[in-house]
Amino acid sequence: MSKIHVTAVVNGDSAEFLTDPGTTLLDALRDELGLTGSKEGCGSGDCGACSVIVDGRLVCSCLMLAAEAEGHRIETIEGMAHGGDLHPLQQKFLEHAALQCGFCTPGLLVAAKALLDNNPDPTEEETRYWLAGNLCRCTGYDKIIRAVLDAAAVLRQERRAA
Amino acid sequence: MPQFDYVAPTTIDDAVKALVAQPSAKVLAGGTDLIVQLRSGRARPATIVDLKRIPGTTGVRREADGSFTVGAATSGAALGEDVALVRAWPGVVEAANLIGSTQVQGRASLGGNLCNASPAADSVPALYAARAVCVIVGPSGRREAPVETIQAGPGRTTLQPGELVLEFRLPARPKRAADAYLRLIPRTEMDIAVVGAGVSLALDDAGNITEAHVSLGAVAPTTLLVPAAGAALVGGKLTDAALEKLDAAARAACNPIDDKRGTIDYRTKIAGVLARRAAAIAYNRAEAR
Amino acid sequence: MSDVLDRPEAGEGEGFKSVGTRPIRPDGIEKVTGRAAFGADFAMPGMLYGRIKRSPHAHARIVSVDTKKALALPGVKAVVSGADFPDLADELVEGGEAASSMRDLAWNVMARAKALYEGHAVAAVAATSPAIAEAALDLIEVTYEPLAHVIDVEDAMAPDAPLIHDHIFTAGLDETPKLPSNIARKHQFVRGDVDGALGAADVVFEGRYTTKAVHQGYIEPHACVASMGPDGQGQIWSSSQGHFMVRTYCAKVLKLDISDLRVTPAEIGGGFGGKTTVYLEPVALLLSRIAGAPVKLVMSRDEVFRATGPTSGGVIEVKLGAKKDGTITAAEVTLKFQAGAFPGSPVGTAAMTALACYDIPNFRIVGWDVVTNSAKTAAYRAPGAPISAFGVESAMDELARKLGVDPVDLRAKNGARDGVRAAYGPTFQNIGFLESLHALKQHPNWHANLGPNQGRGVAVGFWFNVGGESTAAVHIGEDGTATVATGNPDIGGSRASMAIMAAETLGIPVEDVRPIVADTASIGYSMLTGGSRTTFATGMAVVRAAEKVIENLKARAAKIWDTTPENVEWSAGKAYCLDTAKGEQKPLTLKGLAAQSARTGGPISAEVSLNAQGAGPGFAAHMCDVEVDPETGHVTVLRYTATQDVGRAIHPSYVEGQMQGGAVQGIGWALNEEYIFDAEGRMENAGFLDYRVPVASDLPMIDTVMIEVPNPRHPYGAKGVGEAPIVPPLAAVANAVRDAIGVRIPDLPLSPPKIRAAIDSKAG
Amino acid sequence: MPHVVAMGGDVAQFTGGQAEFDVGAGTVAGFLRELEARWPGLGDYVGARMAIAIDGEIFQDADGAAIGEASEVCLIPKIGGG
Repeated sequence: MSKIHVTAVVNGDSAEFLTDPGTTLLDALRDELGLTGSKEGCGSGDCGACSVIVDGRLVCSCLMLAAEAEGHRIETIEGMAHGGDLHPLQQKFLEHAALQCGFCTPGLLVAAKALLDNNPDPTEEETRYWLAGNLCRCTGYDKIIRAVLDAAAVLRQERRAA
Repeated sequence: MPQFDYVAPTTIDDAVKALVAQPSAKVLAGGTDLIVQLRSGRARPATIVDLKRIPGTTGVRREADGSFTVGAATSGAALGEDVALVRAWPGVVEAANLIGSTQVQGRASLGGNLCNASPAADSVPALYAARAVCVIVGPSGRREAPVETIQAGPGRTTLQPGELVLEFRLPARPKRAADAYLRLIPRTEMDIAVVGAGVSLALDDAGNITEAHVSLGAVAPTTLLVPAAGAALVGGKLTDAALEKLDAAARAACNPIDDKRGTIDYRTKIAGVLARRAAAIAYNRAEAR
Repeated sequence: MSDVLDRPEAGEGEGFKSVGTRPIRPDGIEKVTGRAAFGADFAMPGMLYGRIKRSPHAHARIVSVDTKKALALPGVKAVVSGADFPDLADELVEGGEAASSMRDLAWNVMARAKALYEGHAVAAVAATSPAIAEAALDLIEVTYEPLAHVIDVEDAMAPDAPLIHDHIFTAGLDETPKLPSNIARKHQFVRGDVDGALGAADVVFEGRYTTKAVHQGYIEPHACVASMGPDGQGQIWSSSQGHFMVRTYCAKVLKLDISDLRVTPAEIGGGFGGKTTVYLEPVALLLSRIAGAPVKLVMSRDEVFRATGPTSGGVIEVKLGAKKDGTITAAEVTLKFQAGAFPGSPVGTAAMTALACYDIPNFRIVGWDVVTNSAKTAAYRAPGAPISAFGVESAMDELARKLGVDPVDLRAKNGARDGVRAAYGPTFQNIGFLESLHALKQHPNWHANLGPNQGRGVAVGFWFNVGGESTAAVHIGEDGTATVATGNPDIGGSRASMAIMAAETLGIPVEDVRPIVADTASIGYSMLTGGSRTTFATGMAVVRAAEKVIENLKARAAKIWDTTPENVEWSAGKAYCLDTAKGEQKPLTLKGLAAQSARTGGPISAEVSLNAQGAGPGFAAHMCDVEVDPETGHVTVLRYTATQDVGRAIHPSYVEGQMQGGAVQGIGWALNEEYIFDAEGRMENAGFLDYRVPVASDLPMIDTVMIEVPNPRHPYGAKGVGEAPIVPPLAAVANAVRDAIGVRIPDLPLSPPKIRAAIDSKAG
Repeated sequence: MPHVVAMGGDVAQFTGGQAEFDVGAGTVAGFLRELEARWPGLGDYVGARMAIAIDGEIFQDADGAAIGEASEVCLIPKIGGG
């Protein structure tokens, strides 16, 4: 079982690492690249805490082998804010108190970004179903849904302005 | 996770060679079942063969005759984005799009869902009802087989050593035809189907049902195609009487188990309920065309 | 929508500037950018990776543990089993959510002689890579002699049940029995003549209800890194509800001196009571001591389900007697709770809370604490109260139907109010139960019309809330900004409430206050974050420390003005000179005083340790509307309304968040969550796929109404708010389903097969 | 004299079933000493395992708390939480 050399684009920068065939993308991000913002809550794709975006698609990084990342574009929570400027989703999560413990928050933010990238004006129901793969045990989801819908409105305004 | 080799061949021949070379090898499409099994130790292959770099294994093609060819490793999300496929086979797409979360949708595929051979696989009943055909490649070349010939039992398929499912063919649709898939889960998302039902219908101009195929998931060791249930619908409109016959035929076909997800009695009753509801949706879709 | 009743807006009424406002939490940016470090995010140079071998049997004698082969595997640096841990006396120690027997705790951490549940730790390894540690587990040879097991609570109480411990003789009986049994303790709360009153009642309703074991379901699995040098000095980095608890328990389990252990809290990814004890830390510490290198232990989700938490499955028998006019004259409640492998189910608090919402003259509440071959139960949000409330509030619903009265009116008529002596002893003061109840009827949702197959349910709940020991330090920087250090992990936004209370007291903007959670060597002892105590008790310590700082600041100003501190007034962040002899003096700001601190006596800071008394109890009233699919039995929650007496909301957003989160955990408990065991006593659904916690699409918005009846024993009127909201939902949902389908299902969870079967049975 | 009511059934094991009695003490510490003297083991047990409600208000681990001449003292199991 020799190590596999992987080259990918992570948060816009080229990244290279060596991985065992059995290493998941999540473990490679956390242990090889030091990007610990993506969390492991279940390791079976049932909680969404490890959500990342690969070539524009939302996936669970615990359900993808690191070796599969070769040549792909990966976005994680660490790439969401631009320097000191928070993404509107991050800002609205703070304003709405949409996090309590904060453990599911990175995965929820990444999943919500994938939603708004695809659908700038989701309904509450669309938002709830899109985020059904992201478990939050603290908030009851209420403030999370409000924050996402509010951020969507802000992004629509920014687009109109631009 | 147990140790194994990972190969990502770019040709069918190399993929088949890799499978032949290592009898315990497993094919990786979306990985949403396989990687969970690898982590839990339920699957201990010496080699993982990643299909996705082989041309044709991902993507949807509309053929000249109106039929569709769907790469076995195409993600559910990609299926949902193919407008023509969604219009022709709304039930197949909605079934594929019920597999797991949005995240799982980004990876899970029809090929993986079929070959994982779970009796509760969501997309499989819809593929049965659609009379889909698999294109299989292996050491002895390429063959086609009706989708319902693949599952042999929970976790077992009829694929021969070295064989893999490359793509699916979905037939062209008559003018007034549609399909639908429904499943019952305790929550609204994220669960394995307690029961699933797929229905595909074709109507004549008067709205009489000329062709009907009904399939059920999670009520037997494999997905079921239920000809008697289809026959119950053919010949007239979707009357209450026809729906009652459908309900009875669906229940009669059930051979479920009691487990943590449902009881024999419950699964049997729900099979009838979902068959009726799916038939109604498919009929309304067809009529609207 | 979210309402606040009876609360003046910030700046009005009591004239607060910060209390009652909704600033962005101080640790927010770290948590939305992925920078916050949780338990598994910490690593050290030369760190080893640990794994734990767990019993596949629900009950088995451990004949032998052979670690030779595992030790021989290259890369394996240490292997431990029960024999490597000291034997402890049966000593009760405070530290967790309640006093625990250190012998039981140590045995739970690592099995010896017998494995008492599937998933019970029997050995552990540390190796240079996770893969090697994994491989080493398979090389540890454990020989078991399987024994008959028992998990159901009533089966375990049977005289012929398999005996789990031979040293348990039922406590709480008038005389201790001669024979050991699985019944660890009887709790009893009695007042008046219950049998006479039941006999004299116009209407009597009797019901029997059951709940299944459920898990706290925090998304972050337990994780820690431990390092112990040859000098016996140990350090632990872990996520828990109390790093002082981790220190106390590790010192006890490994017989170490408290002063030799330093525990640094990681951010905690949810706990809900489930992280009020230790599982991994003592094992990691022992592995580290043997291997001579730091050791990291992280649980898988499967391990979390099999080996941690849950709370009890229980049986609740309720008998209510009332007059025709709806006055409840008598109540009899019997509770039987699974404790798991060791005594200590929450049946005691379940018994004490069972009737706490009501003023009932005659009652008998009996609780039985029963050991079973399942993971030792851990605290879960208002431990025990949701279970007894499910029974009592379901029975109240049936009693209201029998009497033909409105369920809210029945509860109000018999409801607790100031001056009422609670069933568990003390007399209520400054409680807002009736206000919370009436708020339901004032809410728009009360007037929403119900369609076919829809139903409405109401239920109420109580939680004591506690105070206890806390420490806080306030340090003023040279620029006049403040650092607030406490010893309580921030599990749901407590940094924000600490900053608000410090800012309010000092009279400075909340943005000028930086709250931190200090390690066990850097701040005085603090009880863990639990029991809804942190904002109340630790908040009290923060306010007292800030007040000490103000006294200090007044003395500094007096020095500068050459007057006495009595002549200095502190107001809105400034010192004012009242000494007319000194003429007109410009007020001195905190910034100004801080800048001159060196000349006026050095750094300005204060630390306060206290044991907070006077916690105010919490009352919640919930209303749930559901629709049931009559063919499938699937339940949809249409509307959910939660009202609660929250004392004064320090940061209203996080108070609402507690109410909404508690309600949704309760909805999951009612509808889908349960531990499922096979015939061998092995858990069949140890993952989030089949242990079904609510997902976003299962729910509507959770409407909240905060009732503010301030607690006079807290400087800003705070009461605990975290636990009461999980108490009513089980019955609120069950009562709504009963209303929708016309038949009562007394057994949780209300899964679709159960509901369809109930509908069919009604149809006959 | 302060009147004591014991809840929960634990105290009865020490007092031989007696759940209500009067005491003389003026503080919790003195109260615990008096219990220990009258029923050996009970003072320590109450100190370690029980909370004390004085005139309705719960005190946990509060030896200094005052007990008035006419106070009602209620002994209840200690309360934790999640």
